[in-house]
Amino acid sequence: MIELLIQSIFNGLLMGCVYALAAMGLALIFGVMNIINFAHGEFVMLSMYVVFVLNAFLNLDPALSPLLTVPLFFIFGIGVYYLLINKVVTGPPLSQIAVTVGLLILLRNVILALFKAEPRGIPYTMFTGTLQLGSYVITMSRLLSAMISIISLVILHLFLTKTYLGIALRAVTDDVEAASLMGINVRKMYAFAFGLGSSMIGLAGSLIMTFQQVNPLTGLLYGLLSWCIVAMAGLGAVSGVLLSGLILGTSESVGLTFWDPRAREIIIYLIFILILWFKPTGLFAKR
Amino acid sequence: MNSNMSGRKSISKPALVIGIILVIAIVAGVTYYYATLPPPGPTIKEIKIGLVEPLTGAHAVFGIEARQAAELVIEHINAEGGIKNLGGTKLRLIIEDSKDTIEGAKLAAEKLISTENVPIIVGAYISRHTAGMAEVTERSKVILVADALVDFLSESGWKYFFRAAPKASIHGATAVDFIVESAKKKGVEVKTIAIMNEDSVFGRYVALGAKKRALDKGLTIVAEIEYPYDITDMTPIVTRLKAANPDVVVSVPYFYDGVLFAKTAFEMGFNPKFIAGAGGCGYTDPDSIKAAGKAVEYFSQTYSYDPAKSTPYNKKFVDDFKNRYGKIPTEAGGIIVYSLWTVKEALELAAKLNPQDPLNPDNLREAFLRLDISSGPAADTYPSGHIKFDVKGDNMYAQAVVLQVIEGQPSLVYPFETAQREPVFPRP
Amino acid sequence: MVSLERREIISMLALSITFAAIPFLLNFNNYYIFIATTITLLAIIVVAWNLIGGLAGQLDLAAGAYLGLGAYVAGTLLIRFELTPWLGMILGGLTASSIALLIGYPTFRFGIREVWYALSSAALVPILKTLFLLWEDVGGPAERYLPYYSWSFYHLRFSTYIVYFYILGALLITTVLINVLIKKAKLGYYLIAIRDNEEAAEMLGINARKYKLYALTLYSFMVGTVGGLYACITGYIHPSHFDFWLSIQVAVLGIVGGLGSVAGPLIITFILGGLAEYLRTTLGSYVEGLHLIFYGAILMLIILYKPEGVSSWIKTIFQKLKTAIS
Amino acid sequence: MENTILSVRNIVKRFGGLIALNNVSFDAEEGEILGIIGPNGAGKTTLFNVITGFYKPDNGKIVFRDNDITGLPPHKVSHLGIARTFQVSKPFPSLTVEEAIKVGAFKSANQERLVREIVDETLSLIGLNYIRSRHCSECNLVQTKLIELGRALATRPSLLLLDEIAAGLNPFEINELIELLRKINKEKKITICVIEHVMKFIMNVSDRIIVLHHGEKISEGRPTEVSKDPRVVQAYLGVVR
Repeated sequence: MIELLIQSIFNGLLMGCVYALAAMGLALIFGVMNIINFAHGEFVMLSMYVVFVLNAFLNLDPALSPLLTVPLFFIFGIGVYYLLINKVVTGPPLSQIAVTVGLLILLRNVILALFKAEPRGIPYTMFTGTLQLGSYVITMSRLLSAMISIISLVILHLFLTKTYLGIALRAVTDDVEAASLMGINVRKMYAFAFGLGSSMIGLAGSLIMTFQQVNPLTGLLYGLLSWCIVAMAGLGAVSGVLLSGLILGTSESVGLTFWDPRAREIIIYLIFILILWFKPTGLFAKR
Repeated sequence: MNSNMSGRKSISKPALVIGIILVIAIVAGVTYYYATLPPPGPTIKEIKIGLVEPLTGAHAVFGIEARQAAELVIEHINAEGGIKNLGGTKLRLIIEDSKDTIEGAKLAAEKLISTENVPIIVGAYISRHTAGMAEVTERSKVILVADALVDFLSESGWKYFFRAAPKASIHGATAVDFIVESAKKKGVEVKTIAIMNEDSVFGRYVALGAKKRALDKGLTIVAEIEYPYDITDMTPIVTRLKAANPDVVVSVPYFYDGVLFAKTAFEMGFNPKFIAGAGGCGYTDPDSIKAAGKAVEYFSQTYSYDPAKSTPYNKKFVDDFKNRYGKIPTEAGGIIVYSLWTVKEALELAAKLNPQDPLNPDNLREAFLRLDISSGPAADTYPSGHIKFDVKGDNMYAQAVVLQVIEGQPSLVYPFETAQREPVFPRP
Repeated sequence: MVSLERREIISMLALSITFAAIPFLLNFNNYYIFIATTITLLAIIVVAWNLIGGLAGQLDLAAGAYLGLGAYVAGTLLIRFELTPWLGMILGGLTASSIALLIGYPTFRFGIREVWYALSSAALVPILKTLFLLWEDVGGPAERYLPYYSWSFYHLRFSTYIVYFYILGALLITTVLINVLIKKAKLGYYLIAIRDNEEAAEMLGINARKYKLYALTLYSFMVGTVGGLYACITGYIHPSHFDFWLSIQVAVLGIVGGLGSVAGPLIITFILGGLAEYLRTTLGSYVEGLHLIFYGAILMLIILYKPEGVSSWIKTIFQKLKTAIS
Repeated sequence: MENTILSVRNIVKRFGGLIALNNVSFDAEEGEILGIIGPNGAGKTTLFNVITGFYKPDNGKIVFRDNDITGLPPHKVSHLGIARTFQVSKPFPSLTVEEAIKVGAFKSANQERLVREIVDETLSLIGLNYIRSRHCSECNLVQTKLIELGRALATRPSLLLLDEIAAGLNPFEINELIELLRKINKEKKITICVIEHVMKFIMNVSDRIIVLHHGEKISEGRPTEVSKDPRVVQAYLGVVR
């Protein structure tokens, strides 16, 4: 019993790191830049399918696919920004939401049309094997993915706090007018943030594919997860996102093991609603 | 903006008018509808058999194979001289699309009955669609021969419902029988069992069947797990199974979930003495073997039909099917074959029993109930080779076959009498 | 205090007459009437959505959830306790509203971004679906069939869709009526003010949260009620009644029809709704979810290039007609 | 002077690190026109936002007619009788001018007839009767500002906060506006606080002026006095433009 609990906590913590990475894209776009991307989860799903295709046709190992997916999604993000978001970024919130909802429907169903509803997975990756700690098993794929996630989060943190570009990004959020007075091109910043956020999704997608399958509805799960993490983290620090990721990952994994494998979204949603009721500003908000 | 006075007066007036119009319209509409219902009038020159299958939508693959098989079988029947006891009356197949929805299946049945007035309908592969259809067929006293496997269909007390195929729970039971008997054969000790299934009604009934049989055989069930068929992460489940540590696992996969389970179990080093699949599709499907590779080696799976069965008619059917459609018939096609041949036998019997009005629903029903087929095409294609209906309309001798992946090839291992080769038990 | 103008009365009458006539035009083909019934049902929800989406400017994506709740409440009460759906519908509506309040109350706080309500509502549909799948006593993976009657007003079960069609027609007209009246009342103005600029509205003494909740409660109640009827039409209840596709469809039609307009969404629903149904039954079988791709594209195009929706076009068309007649 | 209508005590408001308002206190007297001036970023608008409940102050107390309104939500503040306009105007684009005013009027009357009276009265007061059925989205800057003023007046306030209402107006329009404000102040007995950059305007219209700089009140008094105050001069010259 207790063993089962510890095992599931292990799994949860590892998942949490990857979740945090997946959510960081959103935290950057929404939390920092204040742009709504309702299709975030669908981006994750898309990146997972890209990895699947790369593997199926170029049989590229998902562990290496970030080399392609990260730049690919950077460009994709910027494209989406200029095609859709730029036009509504100053408009009423409803249009901003609606446009990305449209994107969500489109992505989800194009994928459905192309790949059908069945889950797709990757036969083998270099991240195989397991780690035996007494009676506990940790799969390498998860361990490595978790490590990579943490590393990239640290890098992002340094970027946001230490580099001129990063500081400029934050300046834009603090005060759009002031930033533009300082001669920062706000639109370009938005676009850049969108690209950066998307590229992180690209990375997350590759990592997830090393140990999970993807189906057209996967987007729902990761969308919900990411928004929940952002809500929990509140506006501000990278560390908040990581912490929230770990909390969610653990509670989800424990719930799955002891309640029901289907309860995943329910658990996350309950946490989400509780936060909205009692701490709408988030648990780890800087501001 | 507007004057209150006119407003007050007018607001009640239109409401009244609207009301009156609606009432008139409803009355007129309904009466007209009932006045124009077409009157029934059977013809005996040829016998129309209705077939309702999901020809479009997510399950089209199965529906289309069923249609192909049906067309082929009807040709065979007519080629052999139709219904001999009716002077060689030919059968005609009338196909309707269930549009992969309950409403579609209902409307299809309604159409077949009201415009074609068919005496017998075969369909509709998906159990809930079939249930929707049964509402219609029972109401208008038409025989429904189901190619859907979920148990509850035969438990709703429908009078005109028959099903030759092994229902879901039979699949579960067969899987357990296979395990227990092989274990006895090889002198392996099997005490504890874990049962897992995808959470559709079908999966659940299969699991239920397995559970019942396991308890009868005195096994202890150490874990029961349900999950959605499109699950993307099996780790929690395998973790739980490892903790429960059963001797054997009976699993009811849909398709990719099976692949994922096999791979996750392989990766996490979970290997019980045996893992048996139950329920018509999964581990030994060629696609699964391709997708999961060595992970599914020595897994087994139950099916309602075995194309490899070496009986004269089955050979003929499989060959013709392969020649015409360029593939081996599977579950969907197989069920249709013996279901339609059973229909044929029933018509012959009905003609013998009441020559004056064989197509009268109650005469047909009587014929179905008195059928006892142990030879001929129906028997040749049926796993147990024996079809006799109980009062609920299920086959008393229903049985499924078990295939096992051995050296990457699916081969028939159970029932032992007809098996192609010895099962590998336990998994090495 | 608020009342109808002559042209509104006339259009109402026209609407009801058209509805009374439709079955005759479809010459009582059960399948077509079934389609017409489902589209009418959709139309009711779209018009109701106008309250929360069109007037209050909240992108609600929970229509599927409220419909499913209504269906389950009315259906279960009928199956278990033989309670007439006429009552069940009302209870279903109330249940839907209470759930709506649960997510509306925290997310309508002053200063909380709109996106949170949109999210909670969107996620509500799949969540409830899974929840009812897991909740064996009421839901579960198996369909639960309503008692079958070929003709019973008490059980609201009929072997033909015509009756359902007329009931829905009547409901649609009531919904339109309610909508038109609210638009002219204080509530209507307040909601529009909130949609246009919540801060300004607050400063004019409008308790934005309160009025948004009014709109939400009303809307979810209507959808829940229709849900009860929906259970009787399909003849069974199943978690698949929690249909995200419905939510999407409703929002898209509402936006494309024109936020705040009643005629726009209504007409668009019958055009696009029919088209989508056609796509689903024909091409839908070759390309899964094609109709949805089509909806997603339309939504983006409209928002980007015609945010006020097509209601303006419809207006001009009607003016042209008027001038042509007179 | 006579009785105080609004008293602001030691208000402190921080945004993350920087302090927008530092211990600001002042009184507004019944029936006066109080001017609030100060260079960019002095915290004038923040002050209004704190008073009307858009921001919660980190410290301090705001009393309006003996009720503590510190941190009350805007709609409550409005119901107590405070109305305001916004620096960056916040129109109702999808309503007509008449309807926009109506939204305000609903608060102060519940019968259709009374509402319509208030609307007509307000429209003629701000002189927009000729475009009453035009859409707000089609109105120019001046009209938009007047509509916002009208909306506010229609709520029948006893205190009116105007945030840079004269910005972008030409001298002629400014004079008209001054007349209008005087009229509102005298006839309707409405106390007015105005934030303004345009010196001519503020010096003309206000009875009293307070000066904010870097979130602190550095001077208070009659226009003539304030304009001579060295700290004020320093503050304005200090800002290199």
